[in-house]
Amino acid sequence: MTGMAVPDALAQPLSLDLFEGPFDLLLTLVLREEVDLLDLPLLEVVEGALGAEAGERWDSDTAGELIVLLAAMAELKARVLLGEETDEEPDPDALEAREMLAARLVAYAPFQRAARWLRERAAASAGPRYRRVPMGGATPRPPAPLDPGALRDALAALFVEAPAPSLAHIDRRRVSIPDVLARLRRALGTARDLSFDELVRGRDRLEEAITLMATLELARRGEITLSQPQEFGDIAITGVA
Amino acid sequence: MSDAALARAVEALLFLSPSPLAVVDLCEVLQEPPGPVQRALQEVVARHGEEGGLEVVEIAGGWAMRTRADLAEVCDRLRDRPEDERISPAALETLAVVAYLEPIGRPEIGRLRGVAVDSTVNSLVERGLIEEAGRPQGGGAMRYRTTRAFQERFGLRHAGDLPALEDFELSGEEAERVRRQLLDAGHIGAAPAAPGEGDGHGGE
Amino acid sequence: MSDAALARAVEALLFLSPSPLAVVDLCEVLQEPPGPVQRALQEVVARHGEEGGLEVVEIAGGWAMRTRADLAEVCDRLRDRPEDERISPAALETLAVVAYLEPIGRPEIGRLRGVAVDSTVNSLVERGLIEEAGRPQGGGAMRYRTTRAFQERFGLRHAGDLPALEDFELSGEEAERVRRQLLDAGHIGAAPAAPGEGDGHGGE
Repeated sequence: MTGMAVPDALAQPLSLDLFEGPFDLLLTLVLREEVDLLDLPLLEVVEGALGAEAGERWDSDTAGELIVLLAAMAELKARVLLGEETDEEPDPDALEAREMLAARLVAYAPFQRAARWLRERAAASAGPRYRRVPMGGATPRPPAPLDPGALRDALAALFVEAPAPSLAHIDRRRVSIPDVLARLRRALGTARDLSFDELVRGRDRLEEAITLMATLELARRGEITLSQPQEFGDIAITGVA
Repeated sequence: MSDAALARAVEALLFLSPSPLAVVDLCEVLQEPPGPVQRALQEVVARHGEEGGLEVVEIAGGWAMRTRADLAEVCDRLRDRPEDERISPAALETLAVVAYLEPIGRPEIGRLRGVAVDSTVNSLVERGLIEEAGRPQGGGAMRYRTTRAFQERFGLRHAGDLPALEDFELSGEEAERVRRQLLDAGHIGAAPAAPGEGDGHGGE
Repeated sequence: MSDAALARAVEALLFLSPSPLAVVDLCEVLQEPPGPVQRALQEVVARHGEEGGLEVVEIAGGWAMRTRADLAEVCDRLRDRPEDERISPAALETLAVVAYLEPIGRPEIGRLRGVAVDSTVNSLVERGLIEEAGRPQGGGAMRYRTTRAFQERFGLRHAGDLPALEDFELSGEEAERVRRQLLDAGHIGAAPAAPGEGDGHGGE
């Protein structure tokens, strides 16, 4: 393992009762080098996350996705313990669900890190004390009159069918893997050799990450070969004719 | 008003005001343009250096005079201070989501966090760290934003005084590892390194 | 504590205290004998000379930090600034629910608004815009109604003098019950509010 910087916050001891939500749990698990998913006490994970002691109710989609994943892990674990062969092809639906879970995790991770930043800020800002002595001035002037129409509008807004929650402002920042795959294939259609650095020049880090995923996926499918002569150097992408 | 006179007045106003004063508030009360008021603020900041017990800082959308952090203990002996309630990790993550995406409604927060956030949002409202910010036009779920108390508690100079969210994104390697771990979790050995597969970049 | 450290602490304490602090009080909080505390006081007095906007003086049996007398005018301008009397989205929405459906209890307001309303209701009561209206017969949660001050603020002639809810379309779980209530109170017309049919006699 080289070049994989594990953030400090993730280097804390693993304690299963600390998890506050599915992403917290998963991110911590999958970003820790030393935790092999096979070694996890799965029952404890599920209990800690969904049991009576859990801090927040998970939303049903996420809980479903996660339980499917954990179930697959449990089955695998059983097979390994029984010494069975485990090299059959996974169910494509399960793989797709995991892709989506991975995308959500990657999208959520920044907020989890931002929360840690906030915690540090709170600690650093805890010392100063404010005076806050009320000033007690002159009798305030009567406040400006308000428009009664605002009352009608406020009530009306309560009884409008709410639109489905939109994550448009988040999706804007999300990059779709199929789009990136298509872009990669288009690029390979015009040149047989590509530079990864060239491919992601001017793109943000999320896009860079997804492009890397897409590149690896194409390599796995045998559509391209990759070489990286220098550690951390540019990756040469070569289309397989 | 001369610069020196303005600095004296600014010092007095910051002392009196129970909440931070924005530059526009100071300009209004002092009946002076922003330029001289800014200069006066800088002079008052400089006057209260580390050798004193007070400091003048930009916080929560304005300027405030407050005691220096290292004197917290002696200050609390004078004036009992309710212990700052601990903010749970769940509440902190919800705060982070609201701070970066405000105004934002519960359904969106919940979808993003993967949990039902009703009780967490309620408790943050009760604690004054977030507040209602109106419903979207045409109706829909109430949206929330962070408050001045939030900015004060976390030492932010104004709304949005946060590091760029991009700075917190997973690196390409980490993102790939998340995906890999999840994909591989249920089928070890299903995708061993095919010939030519270059995961060298991922550090695996 | 060194003399310099003591002076810093004394400055912070005088700043925080809303009333003068006697030397014995300072000694107790600082856990120092009177001699050093007196010296620290003198240093803080000297630090706040005429070139600054604050002064440290002995009055009414104690020591106090206050603004200098010649700055009274500008200080009064800060004090007399009109309070921010804006109505938040949360307050407006709660007022609307109470005004159209009064008398109404917190649980029902909360159900209609889909958010916790305790702090909003409390603050509206404090501001005199709503008031308690007794509990329903047979017990139950305290109910609220709008006040005279509310009518004045919105320029209404009497309780129930509210804009008619023309073209008012209701959807959602509570719709039928709320519609009946609004109908009984005369805020909507008898015909179910199909577009263009609201006769809006409610406001009369």
